Amino acid sequence: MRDAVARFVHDGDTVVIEGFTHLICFAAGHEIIRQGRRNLTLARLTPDLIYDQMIAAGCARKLTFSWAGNPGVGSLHAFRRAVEGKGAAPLEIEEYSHFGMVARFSAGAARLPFWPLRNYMGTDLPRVNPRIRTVTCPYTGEQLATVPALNPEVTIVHAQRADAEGNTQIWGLLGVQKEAAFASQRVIVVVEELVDQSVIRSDPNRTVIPGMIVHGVVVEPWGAHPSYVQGYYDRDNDFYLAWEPISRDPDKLARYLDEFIYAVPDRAAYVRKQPGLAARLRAGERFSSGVNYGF
Amino acid sequence: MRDAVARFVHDGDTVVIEGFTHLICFAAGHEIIRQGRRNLTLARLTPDLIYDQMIAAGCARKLTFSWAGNPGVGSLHAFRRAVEGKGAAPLEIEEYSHFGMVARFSAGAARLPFWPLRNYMGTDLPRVNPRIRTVTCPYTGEQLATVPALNPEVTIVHAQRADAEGNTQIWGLLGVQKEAAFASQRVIVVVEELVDQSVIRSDPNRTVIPGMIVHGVVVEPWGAHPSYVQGYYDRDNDFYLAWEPISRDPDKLARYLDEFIYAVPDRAAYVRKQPGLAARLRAGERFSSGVNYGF
Amino acid sequence: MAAVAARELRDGEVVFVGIGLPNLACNLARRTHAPRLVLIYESGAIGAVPERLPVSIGDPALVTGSSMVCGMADVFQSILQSGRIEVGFLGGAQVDRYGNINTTVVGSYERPAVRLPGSGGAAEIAIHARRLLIVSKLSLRAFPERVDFITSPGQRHDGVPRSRLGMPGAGPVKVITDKAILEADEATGEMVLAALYPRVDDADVRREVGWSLRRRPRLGRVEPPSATEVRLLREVLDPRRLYLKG
Amino acid sequence: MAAVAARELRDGEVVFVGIGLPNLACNLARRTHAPRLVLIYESGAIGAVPERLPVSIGDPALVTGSSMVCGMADVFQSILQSGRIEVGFLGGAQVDRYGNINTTVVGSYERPAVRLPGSGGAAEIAIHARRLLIVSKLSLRAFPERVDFITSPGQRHDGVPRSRLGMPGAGPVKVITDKAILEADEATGEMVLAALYPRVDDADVRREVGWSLRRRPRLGRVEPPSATEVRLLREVLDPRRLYLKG
Repeated sequence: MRDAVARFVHDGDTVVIEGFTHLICFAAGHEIIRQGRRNLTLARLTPDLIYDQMIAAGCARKLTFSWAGNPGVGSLHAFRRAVEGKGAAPLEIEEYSHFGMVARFSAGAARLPFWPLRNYMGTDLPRVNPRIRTVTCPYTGEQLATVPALNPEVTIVHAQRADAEGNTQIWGLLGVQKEAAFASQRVIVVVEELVDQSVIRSDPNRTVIPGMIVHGVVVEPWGAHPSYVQGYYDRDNDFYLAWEPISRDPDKLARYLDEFIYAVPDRAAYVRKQPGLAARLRAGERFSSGVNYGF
Repeated sequence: MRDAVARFVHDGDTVVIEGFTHLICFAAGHEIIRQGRRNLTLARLTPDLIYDQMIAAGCARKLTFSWAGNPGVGSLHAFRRAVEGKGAAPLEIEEYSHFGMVARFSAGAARLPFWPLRNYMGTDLPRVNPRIRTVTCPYTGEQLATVPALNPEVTIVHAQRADAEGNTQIWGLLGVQKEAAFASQRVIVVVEELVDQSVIRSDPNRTVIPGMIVHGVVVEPWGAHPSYVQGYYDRDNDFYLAWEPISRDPDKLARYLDEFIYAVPDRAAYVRKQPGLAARLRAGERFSSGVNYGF
Repeated sequence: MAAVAARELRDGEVVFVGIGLPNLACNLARRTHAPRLVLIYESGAIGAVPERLPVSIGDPALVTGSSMVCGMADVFQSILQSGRIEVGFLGGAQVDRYGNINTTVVGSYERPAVRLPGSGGAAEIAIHARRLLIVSKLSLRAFPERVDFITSPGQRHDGVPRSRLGMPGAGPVKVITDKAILEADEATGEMVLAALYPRVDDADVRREVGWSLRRRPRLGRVEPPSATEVRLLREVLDPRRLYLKG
Repeated sequence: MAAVAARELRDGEVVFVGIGLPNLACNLARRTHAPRLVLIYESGAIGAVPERLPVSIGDPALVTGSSMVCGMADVFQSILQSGRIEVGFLGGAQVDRYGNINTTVVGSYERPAVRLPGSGGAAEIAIHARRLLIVSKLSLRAFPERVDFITSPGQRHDGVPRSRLGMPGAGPVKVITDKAILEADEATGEMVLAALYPRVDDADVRREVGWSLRRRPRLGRVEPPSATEVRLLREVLDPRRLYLKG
């Protein structure tokens, strides 16, 4: 992870660490914080705790997003302090709805400059975000909303498994992992398990990201904690609850960053610091059966 | 199949039987021929033998397509006779490229009136098809090509398996089965096997079409022959070769329709007429292994 | 509110489920009068049958045993935008006279007094769901005459009806609160008082609404939760009281 | 032609593979100098390792053991349109002076003398592949000065260079025939004679080309297939001679 971040994530980049609740790569976010990246434009649908931590650590100049909360719990307080003018540094924001963000990644993946969608009429979002525009349909004459393509410099995708060439398989919630990866100039895949290519090739319909668009593969077990990986470990809902008082208090938040990010060299050390994780969160077994690819 | 076609396919409809080489539902095409449907607009990327047969049988008024040949073999002669003015009846055509047809189904599935794509500059296609138009990007000012949405009255999708509610799983080549189904007003799913919903629910990422958009589920083993079904039976390449001389000669073609379509009541009888099929084409075994959906 | 909201769902309908109370309401309906309800979560789980109460809209329990999982591009384009969602559920920090919802900011957008999470999928759900149910506790702060920011559009925007703005869905048809049910008036688009909970009167509701609330000529009575509804909610669906307070 | 075409491929490249000779050429390259070639078929198979010679572009042997299978919307949007295909291969009933290809009609579009299959994916491959190789047997009928219909665009259209028309790819850089290799001239966009097969001279080629063919100042010599190439093609890749004639 250290080498991948050093090589592919640069100051000033637009960085995407995607994953909708599922497969959020905290390991990558922590390493970016440790390496002290600055002036990043962070983009994802739900900033979640990971971007709250990166904002608190001073990595971000700008945030592009569609829902900034701690799901089912409350606020992202580092984000709120920055936006409400109470933080250490200003934070520029560019705001869409989920559909808008999904469409921006879809346009980016297809290398089209925009994506049309039927949306935003009657809302105040286009008033505060001039990048939400309209286009006239050449068949019906009706006006449709548009959003511009999002083509980040680097996207980091967490996944269950990949082979050495980066052919990556995901099951469970897919979010916009595929679109974000295809939209990006550089792609880092972080996996729970590196597998032989025969595993991938035995079930090619399970592959979501092809190796040809992947620049680096990092093996990092528990790399998504406190987010989760279907079939590997459950979401650490207790930690999401615990984040509320931590993030509410800038001092507590600074101590959290010190203890769990700056003071640990890597993910393995982070996991060792929390010895109960496996016992508490390791996934149960609900195996699917195989299908026949013969002919 | 008889009931599904009687109920959901009407004279004058736009009908889509999709499947790219894989999963082409000949059983449905034959039943439509048997029930004597007329004035259909047939749409698919590759008309293949199935639409050649339906054109020969007089079902079609119009064909919308992007590649009309017998892959690796030669021509679709009933189609050619109609277009070259040598057939029994005229056939209107509306022609795109594969990307254009895929984009038409994508627009239809999203219920947008058009889809933008970077294509067709320097080709003669827009000259002969005025429905290929352009739109100006509201961000860059550049012109992009557009195609109009395709929203057929009925789409028929062949698949490996579904449950009684129509939740449908496909592996191997996916073509535009998903987009065509979502674009359609009515959807008939034809499967090799009806399975209990527990089979579908044990591997939900394998589901391509949700039951909520399906109007009828038909169980029809060998329903795609001479096309193929990954994991069930191989493509009958000998029949595709044999089609060349049959389709070249209108009398031979009429005799084929008589013998294999009009004279058989259903797909089971069609299969019984060709006793060697299973021995010749039954798929070998190349099972994938399962993945863990536990948490 | 969960039990009242559940009764608005008809068997076999396709529902876009939000987290919290809407999720409780949908799972209650599925276990009482609407066993064939199709639950769709914006995270991509279709036909979910969660074995535990999901804490978030992306909970792994929504995936295991569901009938389909798809990417979010499919959810928003091919399922929501295509008009296949029959019922949407939204809450909101503010709900106004025309059912416009604010989940973005209290105060001005540029210098907010309180920065809220934003739209998520709410804007498009309010635009596309064939009908929308709003669930929100009644208070003067939550029901102003005009919201500070329109995140999700209601029946009218600056006096223009939603159909004239090109919105496909019918918009908010009901607002389910903890004291009353409001309904959209067909002629004016205003949210009007339609039914009262037991032991609540007209004035109790008016006191917590920031506009001059009109009422249906005849008010309905909201039935209290049945013993079955209470048991399912407290013992089966939310035994740890994550969403049920009191 | 298959062996000559194979030599144009570099190890590790991403190739959009058509059926027939291009497929033979790609699989030959994979077994000789380019083991890391990534074969992508428009049907959605990525990293295919076919165990038998595929008869069609949708053959099941392309799926079994491949590294990914995706839908055709992904193939055309996220892989081809996004500029990730390094080499495309096309054949054609007619190829003209500027490398424009016709696979649509002989004669007029409205009343064709011969109706051909049409574009399939050819138009977009010619527009987006970073470079395009054309494979076609030489004959006066197949190489007219101007094609009857432009299915897939070459270097110029009505005198306008392709870059000015907004096409991202470099277009046809070589035409591989059974007697010679033509190349696109950088300045004029014309296909010019670049190399000859053994025992073929300048005049043999000119006789079968419908325009006044220019030539490079110095012509290359096409090496005949090596013993290994011949053995692989005849014994391993196409033992039933589906695509190799003579």
